[in-house]
Amino acid sequence: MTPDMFFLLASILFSIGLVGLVSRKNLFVLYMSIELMLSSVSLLLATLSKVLDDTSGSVMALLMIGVIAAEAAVFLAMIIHLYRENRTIDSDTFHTLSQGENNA
Amino acid sequence: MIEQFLYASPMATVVLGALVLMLLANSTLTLSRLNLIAVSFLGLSLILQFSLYGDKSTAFLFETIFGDTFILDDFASIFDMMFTAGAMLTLLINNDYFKSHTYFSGEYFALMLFSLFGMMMLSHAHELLTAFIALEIASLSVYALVGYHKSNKVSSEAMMKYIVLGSMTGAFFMLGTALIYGSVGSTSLTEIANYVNGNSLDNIPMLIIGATFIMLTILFKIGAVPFHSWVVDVYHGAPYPITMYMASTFKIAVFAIALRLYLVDFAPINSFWTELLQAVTILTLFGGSWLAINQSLVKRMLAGSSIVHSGYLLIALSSIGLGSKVAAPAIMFYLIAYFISAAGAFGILSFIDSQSKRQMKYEDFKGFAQRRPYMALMMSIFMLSLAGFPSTIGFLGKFYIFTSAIESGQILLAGLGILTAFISVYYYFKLIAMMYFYPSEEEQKVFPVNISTILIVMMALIVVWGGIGTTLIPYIPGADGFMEIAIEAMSSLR
Amino acid sequence: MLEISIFSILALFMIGGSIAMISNKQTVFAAFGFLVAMIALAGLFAMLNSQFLAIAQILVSVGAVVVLSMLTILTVNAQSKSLPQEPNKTKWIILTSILVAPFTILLYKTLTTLPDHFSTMETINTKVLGKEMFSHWVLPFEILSILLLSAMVGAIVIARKSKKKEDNTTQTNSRERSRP
Amino acid sequence: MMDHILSNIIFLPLIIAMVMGVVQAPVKVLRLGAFFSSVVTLFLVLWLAYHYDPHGGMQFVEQAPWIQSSGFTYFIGIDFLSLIMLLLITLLMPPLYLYMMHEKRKGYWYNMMLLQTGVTGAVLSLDLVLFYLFWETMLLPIFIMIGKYGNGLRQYNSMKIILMTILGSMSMLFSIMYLGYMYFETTGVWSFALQDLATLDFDAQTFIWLAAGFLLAFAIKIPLVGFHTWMAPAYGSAPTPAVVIMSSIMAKLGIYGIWRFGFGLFETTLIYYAPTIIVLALIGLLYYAIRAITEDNLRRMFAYSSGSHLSLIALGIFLTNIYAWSGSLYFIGTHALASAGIFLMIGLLYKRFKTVHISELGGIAGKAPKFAFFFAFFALSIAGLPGTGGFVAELLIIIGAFKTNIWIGVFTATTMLSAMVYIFWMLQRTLFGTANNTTEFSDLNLREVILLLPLVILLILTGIAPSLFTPMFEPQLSLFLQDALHAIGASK
Amino acid sequence: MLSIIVVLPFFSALLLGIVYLGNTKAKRYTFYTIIGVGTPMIMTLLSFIVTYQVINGSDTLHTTLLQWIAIGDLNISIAFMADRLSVVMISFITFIGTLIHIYAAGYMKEDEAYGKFFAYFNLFMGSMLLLVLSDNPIMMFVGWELVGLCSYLLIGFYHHDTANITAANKAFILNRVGDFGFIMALALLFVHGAEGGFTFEAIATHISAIDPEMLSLIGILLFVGAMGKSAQIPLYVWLPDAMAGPTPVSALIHAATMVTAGVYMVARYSFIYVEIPDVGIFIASIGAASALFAAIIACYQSDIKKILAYSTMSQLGYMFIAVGLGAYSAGIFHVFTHAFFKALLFMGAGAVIIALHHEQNIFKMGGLKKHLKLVYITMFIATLAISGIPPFAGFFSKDAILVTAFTSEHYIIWGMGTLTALLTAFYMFRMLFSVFHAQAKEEHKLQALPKTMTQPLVVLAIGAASAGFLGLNEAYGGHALINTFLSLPDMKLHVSHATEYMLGGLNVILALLGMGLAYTLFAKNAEEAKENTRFKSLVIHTFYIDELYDILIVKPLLKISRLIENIIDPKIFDGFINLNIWGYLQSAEMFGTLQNGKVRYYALYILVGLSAISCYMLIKLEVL
Repeated sequence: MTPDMFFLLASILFSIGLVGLVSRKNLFVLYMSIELMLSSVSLLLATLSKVLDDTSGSVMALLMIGVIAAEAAVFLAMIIHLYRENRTIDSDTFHTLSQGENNA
Repeated sequence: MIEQFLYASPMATVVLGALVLMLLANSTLTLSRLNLIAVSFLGLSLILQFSLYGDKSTAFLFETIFGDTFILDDFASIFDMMFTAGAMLTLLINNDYFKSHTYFSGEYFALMLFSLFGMMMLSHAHELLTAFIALEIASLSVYALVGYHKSNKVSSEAMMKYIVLGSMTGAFFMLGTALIYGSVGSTSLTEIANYVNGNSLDNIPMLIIGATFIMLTILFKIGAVPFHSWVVDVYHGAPYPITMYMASTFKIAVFAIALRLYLVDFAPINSFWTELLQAVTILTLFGGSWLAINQSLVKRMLAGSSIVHSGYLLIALSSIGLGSKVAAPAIMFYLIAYFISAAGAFGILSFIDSQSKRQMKYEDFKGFAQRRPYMALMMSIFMLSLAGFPSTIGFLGKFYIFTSAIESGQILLAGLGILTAFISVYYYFKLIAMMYFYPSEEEQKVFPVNISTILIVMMALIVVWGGIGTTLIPYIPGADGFMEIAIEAMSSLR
Repeated sequence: MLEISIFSILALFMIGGSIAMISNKQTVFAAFGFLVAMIALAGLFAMLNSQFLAIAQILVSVGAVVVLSMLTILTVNAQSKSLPQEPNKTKWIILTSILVAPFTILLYKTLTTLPDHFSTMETINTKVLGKEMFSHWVLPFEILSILLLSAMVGAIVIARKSKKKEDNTTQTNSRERSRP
Repeated sequence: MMDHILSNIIFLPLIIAMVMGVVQAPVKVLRLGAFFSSVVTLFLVLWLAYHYDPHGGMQFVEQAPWIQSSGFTYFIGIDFLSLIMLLLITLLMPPLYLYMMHEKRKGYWYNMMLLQTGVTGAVLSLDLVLFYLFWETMLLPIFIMIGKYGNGLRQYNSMKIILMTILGSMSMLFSIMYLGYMYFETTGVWSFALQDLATLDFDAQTFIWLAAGFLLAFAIKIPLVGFHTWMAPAYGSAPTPAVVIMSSIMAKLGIYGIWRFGFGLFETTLIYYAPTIIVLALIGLLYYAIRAITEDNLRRMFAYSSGSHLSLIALGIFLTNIYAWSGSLYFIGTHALASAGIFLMIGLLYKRFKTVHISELGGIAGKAPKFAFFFAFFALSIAGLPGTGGFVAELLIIIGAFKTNIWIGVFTATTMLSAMVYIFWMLQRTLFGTANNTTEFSDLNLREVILLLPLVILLILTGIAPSLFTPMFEPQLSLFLQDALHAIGASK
Repeated sequence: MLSIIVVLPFFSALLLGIVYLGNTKAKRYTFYTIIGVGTPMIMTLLSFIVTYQVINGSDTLHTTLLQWIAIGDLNISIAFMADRLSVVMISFITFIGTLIHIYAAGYMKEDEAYGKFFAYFNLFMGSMLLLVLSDNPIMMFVGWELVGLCSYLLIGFYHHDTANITAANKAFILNRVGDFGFIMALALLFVHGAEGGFTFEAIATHISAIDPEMLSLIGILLFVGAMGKSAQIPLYVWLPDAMAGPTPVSALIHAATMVTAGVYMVARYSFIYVEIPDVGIFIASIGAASALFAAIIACYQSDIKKILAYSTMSQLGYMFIAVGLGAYSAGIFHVFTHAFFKALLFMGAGAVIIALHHEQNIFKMGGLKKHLKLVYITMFIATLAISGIPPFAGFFSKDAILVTAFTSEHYIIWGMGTLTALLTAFYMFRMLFSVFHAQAKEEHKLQALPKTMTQPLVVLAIGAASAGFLGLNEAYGGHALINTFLSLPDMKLHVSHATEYMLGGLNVILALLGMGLAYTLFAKNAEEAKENTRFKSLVIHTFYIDELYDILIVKPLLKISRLIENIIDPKIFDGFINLNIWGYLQSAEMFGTLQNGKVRYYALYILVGLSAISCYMLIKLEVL
């Protein structure tokens, strides 16, 4: 078992997160993609911690979990709010701020 | 030890204020009262910062406990003061706005103070994770603030965009941190600086890539093209006080960490980014002016133009990479200049909104000079400053930026900068034209003397004084004073 | 060998879960995919000898975050008809995957410049972690609490039902109102 | 008052305007204040001219640090060039204010006072940044004057003039910054003072680019052909006082700039541009004149006329001999007076007829002989009739042109013809013949005669006794020329 | 003294002008008359004194009024010089001018703008004297231009009629075309030959330093100036139209001032033309062509003033033949004599016109012999003089010119001149007979003529009859007083008396022939020429020269102007600017469409940026 595998995994996870973020309209998926990206950084940090023989990485990974939680709170609150106001979780329906709409 | 506490006191005051306001949020106090409380906390903090400015016997706060995560230098102090002042201005100028818009509640002030705390932390952070968390504090609070007008679709939409995109790019900051950690074995900026100095540019690719990812986050936050698309929408959707806060204060906060990173820690490898930054700068300059030029809402125009201003700052940033001496103070000065001018412009817009409850389009400004001659005069001053017209502080800002570009041999960038500055004249002057060139159907209105208007007047005076001011009047820093501050801040950054 | 196979299984779960997450139309299924990925991540942490991290991951990410998400999903109770219509989803995924590829390669290639073996390090248990955290990481830890606090306030503000609906000026531009 | 006389001259109008603005002066007080400021500055300038030593160099110099961190200085002084410009400005202001006496809109007065400060400052600045500041400052009042008080497509035209001139000034700013930085790099000190920057020495290519920055600004301001499309619309839309300042002072500032900064900084490089500019100027001379023939709007017609003559002046500068130079300098003065006169006349015409279109006029001479006399006089002085100063200047430039090259001379001499055609045809259709309207036309009243008389007298005086005026600038001009020729010769 | 002669009329013009403008409605007939007519009288007196001084005393008088300009080598003073040439000029200019002033006081009596008229008139005199007396080319040019201006003002005196103003414009602009040549010549002269100063005397002494080719160019350009002022082909078209002004104006322009300036100028620059005889021949040819051309046209005109105008042009042609061939004195002599009879003719014509209530068509007059006896007699004398019938003035001066042409072996020029002499007699008598002899078509109610209008005619008639004797040459028993007095660098030609008599005889015969022809055709019953042949119609329409000018110059200018207005300015220059703006706005538009409001797309842009940065790093860091 080499760190490379972990690295590969972390890279792929981060990329998957990005892909999900860009290609999906569902706000939940967006949210989870971001969580996935952050989690993959966590994984990366933990791996690095082990590779470098340094505890800091793990601590950072731990703190990252806290950050993830904080983001989750705001994000979920936002989804609830948006759903309540607009009855949809489709990110594409929110486009009243586009250039075209404001320069009629 | 006591003095350590003293050094911590400004930030502690802010946090304390945030907590107090959070607790008072549901009390029966009116918004004006809460505003007063928030401002008094900020004022206290500002006074503490002033009194502590300059005499730093220690470099790091609680070094025994915190290690080198919290740096104490003039650079950070000056940024602190700017943030605090920015927050105070935002709160005071928008006092009317809060009163006239019912959706504000007590938590608003708590969030403002939280985000301010995050920014201050950001300027003091000497460790990447701390910086990240600080940035997150600032960002999360601002996310909530942007969506504060909840019954408004636009506001919610802006918040959604900001959260999604902000979190997305925030992840890159952390990714970069992880890579740097992997490369250096520590996230302390001291260690990183040592590591960078000890290695040549060729054998630290991982650190460079990590730093680039961090830069990506920063580019996003300042709205550089192609990470710019949120700017116009979010500025538009957010309530005026928040837009003002973001445009003036938050943007500076991002530069606080950016300058610390790229001026000190990554200084030896800065040249790596030159071409990248140049490309981004060119895109930003043009993209920004493209966005600004055909907006009909003034707020969106200002948002677009703020992208252009980021472009100017990027010019200086890439000049730093090429070894320009004047670039760093130039950035600092420009930040001050832009801070005052943009805050003033948004302040007037918010004032108008609080009076008449409307988003101002260009057309709505027709006859404004006749209805409100003083407001129009001040708006013109801010517009001129943003356009870089001489005799305003904005001109000097641009002057320094372009000089730095010339110094570093980036003639093309300087030329493009001047070209976009020229284009910007169009959309700024268009507003002046709207205000002055059309008659008004209504009579002249009384100039309301209250805290908001007085502050706007003062800022207009500072804009002019900062452009032509000399040492004629002592203690009121003219251009020289601001430049001294900028140089001092930069020189402490070691 | 065992480690590799465990890793493979976990990695498979993770990637599978993530892919399920980004490709599933149904939000709930996506969330399950995410849940699987998160649990697998905890497993991976454990494999990295970071027990506390694994536990924390289970507790916070899985126990709190994902469950909260599930709850939210249920609250929102999005019916399949109210879910976003994404006919071009696959195209988008392919497009973005192509765009993301250089980044992934870059990331992976850079990371592989690091030593390709793990150091034989002691297990990062709670004690080690705690000691480290309160010796070097006090400040981030402290301000993390402020982050959580502000996030909480923010979340409350955002999620709270708006009091009144009348103040809708920023959106509308009604001409009747007085000029500024 | 006399210790900082130049500063007083520059800032007096501004200060009065600011005081008036702060105390919310009613318009009656305001216009008295404005008139007072113009008269006081006129006397100050006359005092200055009296004490001015035509053989001395830069005089009445004031230098004070301004923004020290970047070496901007408040550096003003006066020499023959600035003196002439300054005299023109201050001479024109009182008649202008007299002209405006019945104006009730306050903004008019504020803008005019700001404008006076702007142009005066630009003329006296010896620090490039200071110059740039005034150079831009004088645009603002013009912007407002055209856009707010103008007529026709005023908003569009106002924007057009602002954008085009700022394009020029931006390019100039670039060159200024480059020069300043280079000085810093060479000496380690920041300075933007003209005489400091003049010591810089670059390779020819750099100089060519830097000079281009300046020349673009000046070419747009003059305007040379190709940079001129702002001119006619702006002149056509602007209210009379603004037009007078634009044609009499601001356009000349382009010429002044070439002289002061072009020859001050890049003598040798200007040779590189000389052929281009000479050709442009010669084209402009005829182009504008021909364009003016069919123009129906009087303001626009004289805008083109102005362009034609300014091309001639610009041509004179690039011929670098004493005749052409003195001619150009002389022309700056006389053309300023004449064009101020004619635009004032057009303003008076507009007040009476509410039109400036030739096709709607006619037969004025029958109704108002005095008006017709003044109108015709100014029109003829613009055409360079002997006996008015314009002739002296044209003669000198033509001689200078022939001195340089016979073909340039031939084209330059066409100025004798070009102006005649449109001016006489215009006179025919406005003053003479039968009226195309039924408007009652009152002749000039005493106030109007008084405001016009100084211009007439000066124009005649400059025409019949140029020797009264030439000693004011001749000694220094020849020295300046020798320096320039020396530098040019050295570079060859 | 000299200064006063020049400056006085300017002052009186200024005075008259101010008084007139002060109150245009007021009638100040006496005041205007005293100032207006008194000034030329004083000038006449003074110029006679000056002439006397020159005749008896030193060769030339110099006065410097003030220094005009001193830049580099250009040191010009407003200075006056009275040499023999100029005193001859000023004496007859002031003398005849005064007579015309007196005449005008009667002619213009009823006019509302009487004061203005005299202001212009005095200005005209002053300008002409400045032209004649100035001691340097620049001041001469100033006078030259002012003369043009005054002619503009006077031709357009009746400014309510657009046609008059058009005529004035035409006069001034064509003059200005001439000035264009003049100023170029001056500039070249200055640039190449001003080492010793820029007065006539200084230039004359340094003339040899100038390269002959350059000198020829200068000579030709100077002559272009003369062409404009003296109405030679091709710049003559203003002259007939200039009749739009009041008749005294025509008299002044055609007799004493303005048109003769060209001849004077060539004589003044004789030191140049002596060096370049080829150019002289060119001048003479132009003169001859003009003379013949104008004479042909005059034969078919029916407007009395136009006939006189063309006759002036024709006579000017003679003068140019003379000065072109180097017989400067002969030219000036003809100027001198011509001044008398032409002034007389015009004033007579004016008298007729006034008497007939502004009727100018000769074929509508007729039979005035009895009614206007004095006018008839004086005009008859003038006609005889112009036709070259001895002993009247015209014969001697014209004869001198033709003799020169003949003996210098330019037979074509001589032939044209002689033919012109025949035609001159014909058309002049045609006019005379039509007006005074022919049967009246209708009954005329004549207006009485004031004495101020008739008495100057008598004075002039005496002059016209006797002025020729001043230049009587040896062949006719005189001593060529004027020629010797002028002492111009004339070409020395040896002429036998036989030749002179032969040529003189020929002239007289031809003149009588023309007279006879005119008598048979017009003395009884004058009929207006009909356009029944192509030639006639061509001549009556003055060879369509005006139309030619219109097509060749005026129309193209207007076309170019409109082209600039409609195409070049808006489409090319503004077009270029607008194209840039359009392009910029278009790209802004396109960039704006990226801003479509959908967060997915925004994320996509970020991803694209990330991807690009990644690629950049992949390449730059060579991690692959």
